[in-house]
Amino acid sequence: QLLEEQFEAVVARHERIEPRDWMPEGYRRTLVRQIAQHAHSEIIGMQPEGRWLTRAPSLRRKAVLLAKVQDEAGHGLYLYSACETLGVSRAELTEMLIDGRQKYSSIFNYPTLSYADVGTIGWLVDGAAICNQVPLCRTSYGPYGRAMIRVCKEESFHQRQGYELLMTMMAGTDEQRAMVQESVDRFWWPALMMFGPPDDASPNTARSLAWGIKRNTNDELRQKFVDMTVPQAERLGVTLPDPDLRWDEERGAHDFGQPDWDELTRVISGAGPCNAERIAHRRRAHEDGAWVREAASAFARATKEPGRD
Amino acid sequence: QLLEEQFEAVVARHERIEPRDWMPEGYRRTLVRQIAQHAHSEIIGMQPEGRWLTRAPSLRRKAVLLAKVQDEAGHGLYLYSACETLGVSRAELTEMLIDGRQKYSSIFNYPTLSYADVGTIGWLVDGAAICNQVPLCRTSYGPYGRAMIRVCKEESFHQRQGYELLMTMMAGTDEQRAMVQESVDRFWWPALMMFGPPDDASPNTARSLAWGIKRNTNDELRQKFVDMTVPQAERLGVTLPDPDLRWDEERGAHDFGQPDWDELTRVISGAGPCNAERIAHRRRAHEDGAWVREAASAFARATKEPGRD
Amino acid sequence: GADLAAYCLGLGDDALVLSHRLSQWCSRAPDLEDDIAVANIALDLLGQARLLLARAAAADPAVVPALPEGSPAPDEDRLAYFREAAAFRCTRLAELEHGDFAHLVVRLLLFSTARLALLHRLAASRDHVLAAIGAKGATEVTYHRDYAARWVVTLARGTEESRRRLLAALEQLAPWHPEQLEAHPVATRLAEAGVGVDPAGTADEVGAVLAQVLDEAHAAWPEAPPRAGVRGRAGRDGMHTEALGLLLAEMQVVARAHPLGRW
Amino acid sequence: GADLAAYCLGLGDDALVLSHRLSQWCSRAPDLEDDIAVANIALDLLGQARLLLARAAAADPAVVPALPEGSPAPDEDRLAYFREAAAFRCTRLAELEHGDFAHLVVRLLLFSTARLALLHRLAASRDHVLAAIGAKGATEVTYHRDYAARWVVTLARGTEESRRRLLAALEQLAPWHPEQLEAHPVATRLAEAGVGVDPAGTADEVGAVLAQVLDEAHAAWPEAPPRAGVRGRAGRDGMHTEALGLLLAEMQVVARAHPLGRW
Repeated sequence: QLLEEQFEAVVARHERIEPRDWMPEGYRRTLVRQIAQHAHSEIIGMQPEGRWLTRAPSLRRKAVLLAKVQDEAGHGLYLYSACETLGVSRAELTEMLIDGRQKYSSIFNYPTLSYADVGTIGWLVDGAAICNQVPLCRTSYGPYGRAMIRVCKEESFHQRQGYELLMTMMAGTDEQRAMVQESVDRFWWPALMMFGPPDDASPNTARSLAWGIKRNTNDELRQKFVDMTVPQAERLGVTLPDPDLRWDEERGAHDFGQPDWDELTRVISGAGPCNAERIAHRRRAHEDGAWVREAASAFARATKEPGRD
Repeated sequence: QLLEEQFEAVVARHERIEPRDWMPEGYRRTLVRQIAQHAHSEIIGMQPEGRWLTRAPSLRRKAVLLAKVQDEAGHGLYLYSACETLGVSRAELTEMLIDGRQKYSSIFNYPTLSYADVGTIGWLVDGAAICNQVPLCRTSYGPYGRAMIRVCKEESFHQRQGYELLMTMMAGTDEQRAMVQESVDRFWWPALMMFGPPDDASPNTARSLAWGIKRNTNDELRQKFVDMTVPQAERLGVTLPDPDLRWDEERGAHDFGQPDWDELTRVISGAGPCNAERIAHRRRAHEDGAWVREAASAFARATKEPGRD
Repeated sequence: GADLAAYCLGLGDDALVLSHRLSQWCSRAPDLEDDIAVANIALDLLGQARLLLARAAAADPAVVPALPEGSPAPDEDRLAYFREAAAFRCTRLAELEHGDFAHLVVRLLLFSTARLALLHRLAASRDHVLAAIGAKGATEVTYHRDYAARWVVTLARGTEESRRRLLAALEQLAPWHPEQLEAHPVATRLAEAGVGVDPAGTADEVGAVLAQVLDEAHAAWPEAPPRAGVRGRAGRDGMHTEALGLLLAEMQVVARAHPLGRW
Repeated sequence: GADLAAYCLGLGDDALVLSHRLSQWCSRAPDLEDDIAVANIALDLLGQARLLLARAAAADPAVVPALPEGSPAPDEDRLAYFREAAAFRCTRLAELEHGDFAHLVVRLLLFSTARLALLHRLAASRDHVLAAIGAKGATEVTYHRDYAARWVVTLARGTEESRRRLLAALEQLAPWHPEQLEAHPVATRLAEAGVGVDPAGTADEVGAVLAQVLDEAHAAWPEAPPRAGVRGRAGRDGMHTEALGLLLAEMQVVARAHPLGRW
């Protein structure tokens, strides 16, 4: 009882809960689920862009993309570490990812079909991620919040790089401009879906807000993203594919159309364009690497016990 | 003794030995080795050209190449069947190929590096093969001779197709003409090596001639090939990369330089540019297919024994 | 013209792209007989693709990519080698990367069963070219389907390992099957005109054939929802998988390096 | 100029092509730490490639492929994306297709041991650009070599399976190693001028390092003859394996589709 009161007090003061502190079981479970999902998203998110590493059209872009995908692996690493402070190992989390018990962001179940997608993912997908994540730097769980600070810093760097790639392409040939527009057409709606279902269909939001795990509702964040993105699209010279998109003087915000929530449901439930391939890729890498990890453990054991080698 | 005399008499009359006939053990062994090597060459020979199936630059050429590589599989099939009449199964022969006990033509250990190679292989490699093989249609062992008749017919078709591809390319752009010349430069010497070492370094030739397995020596065939090819090269407009190549009025034949026999020795002994890759490819296909062949056998057994299914 | 061209591109690209995938098996099949059979099927499909691409070009020359003055490339090659992935109209089933031999035969079963039902009907098209393609193609694809069905049954009832692989391939590919049978505005309009076939109208027949094969294989159709597209768009709308771009990078490389080349 | 350009292309292409191969491992490594390490090595090599290709272009502009008027592609990209395979000067070791993780670390060990010996000497080049590339590169490649050596020892002494794979990779790759250390007229001439390094002069040092690693791995250098070239020509002469053409088909596809593009 006392413990629970202390916990509530820390949360209320917007201070951090640390791994050694007592926490309610539901809080821990919610955190594990959310941090794991976030970590998995970084790892699965290496694939759609990674597909273009071998086709990057300039050496500079190849280096930028390689560094970015490497950063994503790094983010996965911090976040798995944060999750391990809650008593779940990386190996367990990986198992839960590849057997489907844990999810990752639905956006990565869409295919990347042109090099412009590398830019669009940076601009829109990382942009949406940042909207989601900046408030999480103030999340109530210490290791998660600190990981997010580092992640967010790198994500905004990635976002700028993505936007800069699109800007460069828009200054190129007609084909390149068409490629950028086509890419934005494909990613706009999935990007909006990244904030999750509308608030009235999001049962866990209230609890997460109360615990200080989340700091804003899905719809608040989505609105913020749209308001932030519209002027960027104008500067870029692309059209966002939403006929209902307009500035609402009264609200001081943009009105916009609804994503296809049925499609989101299908994608989340596993029938998206790339779900099976993303998981299969991850599983194959994990299984193909098993003998290496075993060898490393065996070698570490052997060299620690000088008698055995 | 009587059997041996009968055998010699049949060979002397240039008639055929058939599977049911008695034959000397050395004759059988030599035949198995030669037919198997020939069959393996067809099968391994699918790889260098097969590499370009996915990059054939026109749909017509894609169809021609696919049909050709399919024919090679067919040739392998006849020849393995001919070999099976001598009491060695296809499975055993395949094992001997992939564990290196039996050889295949050294030419297929050279890489194919441009689409012109598809034409050059047809023109020079199939051309050399035909020189080798036409006399084999009259070989003393019946099943081998009959297989060769069919093989030779298709090979000359392939040779014409290869030559026609090169002719077409020579009528194309400068880049294409350079591609053809570069390809001929690479394949000329290896093609000459296809006839085997010079006669004075070919210890088995005499025995094979006596048995009627071979009908000509290596050097005779090589000379015939050069004489046949030089005017074709002229018509094509390419230069054969041999500064010593000239018409010898007196001999009524071309003089020509010597291939790099040390290179041939290295290639035959396994250190050629592609030996390990060719065998690894074949082994992988064989091993990857094991479960399928087992399933087919199991299913055949099960459906033959109605009680078991 | 535009509808007919789009329709022919769809059927032609299906054949072209699956033919290409099958040709990747060359020298890799479990036995020589299968190497030959698979190459044969690839050749048949390639032949169908060439006729259909030529028909598309004739129906609407605007679909044919322009090449530099003096290029001798025929229409079929311009369409095969000089279109971007997004201009291809194949269903996604045809373009998926290969897996093992079970994957090959299951895909071929799903593909050829749907295609056969379609070609049979196409033989009655008011367009004489399409009618001829339908009649000839149906004979070829009957053989493809029978080859695939025989192997599906054999693998399903062969060994434990082969059954496991066969069922895994079925599970993996079944969600891509419905796209083949989806109505599409282009096909619907051409069906009304008596020129094309609405694949949705073949669904019952296709389902019945597959049920019969699976029955003989002692297997059931997997309970898996169809794969979503992107905002409702899929292969016939030029919305493909990531695999197609890589396939085309390889397929088109020589042709594109020599737009004025003669082959 | 021509010699220096050819020499820089050789070292640059080695780095570019192996970097590309390593980037294909991205999201496929046995553990996240290795994913990060391998990407890092790929990035270092890509950086070296860019400097070396730029140096080649400066030394002899004639090696840079021409593009249509108005193309903004810098020299490094023209060289990377618009050369045919036969114009690449990398050794064949760098271009071979990947195998398993043992293959990755064995190739990296052979490659980085030879490259490190070379870069150390290059740091004393009379060409200031090459000297700087040598000095900076040596620091990077020391890390690459140590990473590879650590894994070679770990796998060799880890489990039976890992030892089997490590030895198989060693057997497979050892015949490609000598090509890295072969004297080549271009390098020999530049070495005499105090600009380049003759790789043949590094053979003893490279052999000693490898012997030390293999010793710690309880393994022996396989008895396998070096891979032949074609009529004496190998990678540095533009005579490559079949793998390079396929690698370039993928690597160059987007750049070549947009010769006037801005990226």
